[in-house]
Amino acid sequence: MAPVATTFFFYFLSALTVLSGVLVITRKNPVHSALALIMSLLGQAALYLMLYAPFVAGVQIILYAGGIMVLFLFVIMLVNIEKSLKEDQFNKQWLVGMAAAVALGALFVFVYIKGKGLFPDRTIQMPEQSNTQQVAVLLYGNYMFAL
Amino acid sequence: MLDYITSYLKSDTTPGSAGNLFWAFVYIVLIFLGLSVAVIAMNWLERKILAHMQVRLGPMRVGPHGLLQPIADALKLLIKEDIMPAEADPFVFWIAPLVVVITAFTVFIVVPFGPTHAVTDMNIGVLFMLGVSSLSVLGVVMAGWASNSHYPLMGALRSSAQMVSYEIAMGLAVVSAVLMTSLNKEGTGTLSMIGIVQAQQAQHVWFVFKFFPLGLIAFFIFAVAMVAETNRAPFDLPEAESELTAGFHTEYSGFRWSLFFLAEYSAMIAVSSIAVTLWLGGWMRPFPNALGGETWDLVFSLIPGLIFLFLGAITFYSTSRMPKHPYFRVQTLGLGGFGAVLALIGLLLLIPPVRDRVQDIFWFCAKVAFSMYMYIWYRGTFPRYRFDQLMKVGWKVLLPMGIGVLILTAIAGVLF
Amino acid sequence: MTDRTSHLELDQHEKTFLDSNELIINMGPQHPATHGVLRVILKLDGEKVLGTECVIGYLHRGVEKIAEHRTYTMFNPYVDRMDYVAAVSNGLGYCEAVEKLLNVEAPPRARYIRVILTELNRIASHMLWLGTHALDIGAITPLFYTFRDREEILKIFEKYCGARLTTHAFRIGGCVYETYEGFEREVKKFLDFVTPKIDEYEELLTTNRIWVERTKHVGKISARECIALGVTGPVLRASGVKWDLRKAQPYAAYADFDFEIPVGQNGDTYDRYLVRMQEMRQSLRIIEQGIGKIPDGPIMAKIPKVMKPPVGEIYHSIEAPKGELGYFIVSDGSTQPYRVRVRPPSFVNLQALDMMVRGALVADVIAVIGTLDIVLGEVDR
Amino acid sequence: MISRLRAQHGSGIREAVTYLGQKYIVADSSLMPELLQVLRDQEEFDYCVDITAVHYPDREKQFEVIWILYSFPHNERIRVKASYADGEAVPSAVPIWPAANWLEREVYDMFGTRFEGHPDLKRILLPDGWKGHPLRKDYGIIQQDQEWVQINLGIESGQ
Repeated sequence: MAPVATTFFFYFLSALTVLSGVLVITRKNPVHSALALIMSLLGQAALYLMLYAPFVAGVQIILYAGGIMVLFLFVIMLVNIEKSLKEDQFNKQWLVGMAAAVALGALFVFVYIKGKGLFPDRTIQMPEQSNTQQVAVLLYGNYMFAL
Repeated sequence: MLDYITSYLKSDTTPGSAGNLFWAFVYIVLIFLGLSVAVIAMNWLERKILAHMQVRLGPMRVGPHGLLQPIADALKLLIKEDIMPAEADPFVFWIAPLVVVITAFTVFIVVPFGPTHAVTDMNIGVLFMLGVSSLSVLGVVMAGWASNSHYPLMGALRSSAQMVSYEIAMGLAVVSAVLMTSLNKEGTGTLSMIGIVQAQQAQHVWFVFKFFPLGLIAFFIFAVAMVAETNRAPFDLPEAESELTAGFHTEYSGFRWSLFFLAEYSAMIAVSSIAVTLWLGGWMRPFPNALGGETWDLVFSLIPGLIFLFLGAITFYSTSRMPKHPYFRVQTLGLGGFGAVLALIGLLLLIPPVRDRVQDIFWFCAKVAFSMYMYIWYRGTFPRYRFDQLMKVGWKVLLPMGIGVLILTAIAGVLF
Repeated sequence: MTDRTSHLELDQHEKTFLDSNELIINMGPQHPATHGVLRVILKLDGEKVLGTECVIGYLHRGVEKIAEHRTYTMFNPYVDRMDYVAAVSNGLGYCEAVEKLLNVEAPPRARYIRVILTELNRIASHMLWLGTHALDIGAITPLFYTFRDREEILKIFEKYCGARLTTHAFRIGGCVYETYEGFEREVKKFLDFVTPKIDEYEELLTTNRIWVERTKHVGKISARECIALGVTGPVLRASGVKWDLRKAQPYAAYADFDFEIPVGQNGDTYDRYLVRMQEMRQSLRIIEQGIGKIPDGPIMAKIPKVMKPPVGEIYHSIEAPKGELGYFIVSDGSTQPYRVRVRPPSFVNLQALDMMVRGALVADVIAVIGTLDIVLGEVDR
Repeated sequence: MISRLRAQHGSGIREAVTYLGQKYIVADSSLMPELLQVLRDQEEFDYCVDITAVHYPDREKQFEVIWILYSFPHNERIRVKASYADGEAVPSAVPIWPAANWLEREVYDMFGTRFEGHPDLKRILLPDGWKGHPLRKDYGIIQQDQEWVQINLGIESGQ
């Protein structure tokens, strides 16, 4: 199926993913953070779908959103929420963390600017074969040993 | 514009795959309405069938034979006071039923009611269904936690543990069915829901009978796991009424509760559709091989219409047996009208173009209905498992069985 | 509340971030599986029960105090309200106790009628127990079957004395109602009707794998523990003690009847289920024997219009469906009893709950409450 | 049996009577926990059927506490009675028969007799904050109601 309103959905999903990511670290209530993380993971899954990688998207949903995050929530819900609400949101290492984040951001910006030259054709080719089958061929053919 | 609309009708693929957004939208609306009607009908049918299993009549007051009971219930739920516990987490409490309902409904976009009757045909169809339905556990956990109360929390813990455990057995059973699709010349299987049914068509066998008894065992594993996955009796521990009052939705009332109800039944229909698609030949009519040929095709294509006509006739018969007192006039008219609707649908299904287009859907729904009947039957027969026993069944019985079946299927696939 | 849970030794130390192992939950008084208004405070570790505390008395009506202000005859209907699912047994116990105190004996015909009605009531009580117990364990269908069949018994009661539940069927000194026209025929019809029905229940449950797994080795109690805790009735018999007051100290006309005492071996929930099912069959046997040979004669002994028992006291107990139901009556020679003490089987049996569920799971608590067959009206009085 | 007990406890056993075919012993209250222990261990009264009390406001020792015992080996019942004054502690039978736990609690609830050595003596049938002990003969039934109505509803009770 040909994608519809690609640009809009791309920006919408990206914004969703990033905003949820921000919510993960700013919410005081760990359950809310976990839910935001799930939202972020689902946004990523949708982005994979837009990249014609439905298998990766499906695995993302099953493994991360459906499996791992459920266990996360499971544990978080059993801890004493009131206690965590009273604790400080950020610890003393926030300066170091901030520095790392800025460095990483700078790297992204650098790659984005430089990358324009490195990847001249920025549109993705529609795969001839079903993407899922290609994944299977690669996994169980060429890289069987590594598996 | 007209061309755009009619282009799908001529194509032999789903509207989603054909890129026909209009029809995709029409299907989404149809599925949404159809599901709501199905859930309402299931509500009535479950109460009626269960009642007759238990030597009682079930709802009889609202409408003839209680036909309007589910509608009355729905109205009652809508106008009920919406209670939120004071200590609840409002946002999570609010969003939990939505998560459950949305996931339960989303899976239906890949359910193939016929070779062309699905919203879209994803090449990861089964994976998508399993993935999305596994998200519904999130809603359950959120509901249980947000209620900030002991019983719901225990219900949520039970249900998430249960769903996570049974998903594995379920996945293994699904994989063994998917493995069977790859037994063709090219050796390429498919995860697409439509592709799986077409593979059964090509191999001239429902997968439940393939490599007898391997297919049957895989189907059995799936059938048990799907009951557990939807938290129904005898695996209804999360909402075990006698233990946890109502489990994760104890604190919910009115409309929010009805969303859980809607989601539960949609999820039942969804997993039943997976089972039907994977093992019971999807939209294929029974006996395509033994009773093949044009004559039999015609006979089987007439069955849907005849069944509806028969149901209409039964309804007319009970209409004629209604008491003649004026007090019952509205009820008699209503029952007669219901019979007329059934008969009309029956006649409509006998018209050749409609017949050809719709009989796939009928057979699919009939198989799903059979599965739903089994759900009710279990509920009328079995006591409830205890939690440790439930886990034992999941991990010590179904999981090894699933692995065994998977390996044996692979071996059988290579040998035969 | 703090007082109530004190003996459960709750953790008093401050809770840490990851410390929420012990959970206190309230089961009841409004809970679908506590058979009325029983409140059980459970101390849980996950799903495991670490301890329980029963809070009862929500249905307390002061029956014993009421008795002190009523004449012997006037108090008779009150006893029906204690164990309301086995009202006939309650009445029998009270009437016989007062008769003993008056030193009179009911005529043989009355005693036979008493036996038949009491055994019918035992079946009704066991049926209600089976239905609700199965419902607690998750099987909803037996409930409707048992209630349908219990209805036939209630119809017989209704025809005999006009009431279905709180029958007040017997009077001090005998029975006040003669059996109605066709009583024997109808009871016989009921016997033929109900025997296959009991087979039907057993078919649904006895070999049902889930039922067996849910009940086997659940809520075990040994014979020694039963005796120490004063537990009587089917619970005691399921632990292997062949003790039934109908045989041990026969009352009414039980000495004339031939029946067996079913016993279990393991004292678990499954054995109690089997014992009760067997008891229903034995009751059918008793009724069958009794219905053929109800002697002719008066149904009321000669007792004074105004009952003034001599000064003294009496303890009389019968085998109610739930266990030993005893009445301790002290007379001061007036028309009103000086003190009536009821020894309720449910009350004493419920004491064993804590011992039976320690270390079990929450679901087992439900099963054990069901298998103890308590009626809160009797526990609280 | 009685003679054996008499030999052991002498005049502590005041009466040993059979009335209407039922045996009972009236014992001195000082004998109490030991006599019960002996009855269980030596005479095999292994089942404590009931513990109850009767209030005689005219007597010097107002409360007569009654233990109803049964012996499974001998199929025999016996009642043991002892009198206690108001406020005097009754020795608890819980160490002898665990069944006594709730029964003693009920006697305490209804009569206000304290049981010494009981692990958890508190009201059982009545609410924790209840005033008085209803099965005492001098307990005013109506006054409790009137008080409740006055406090909670602010009107005069109709009773």
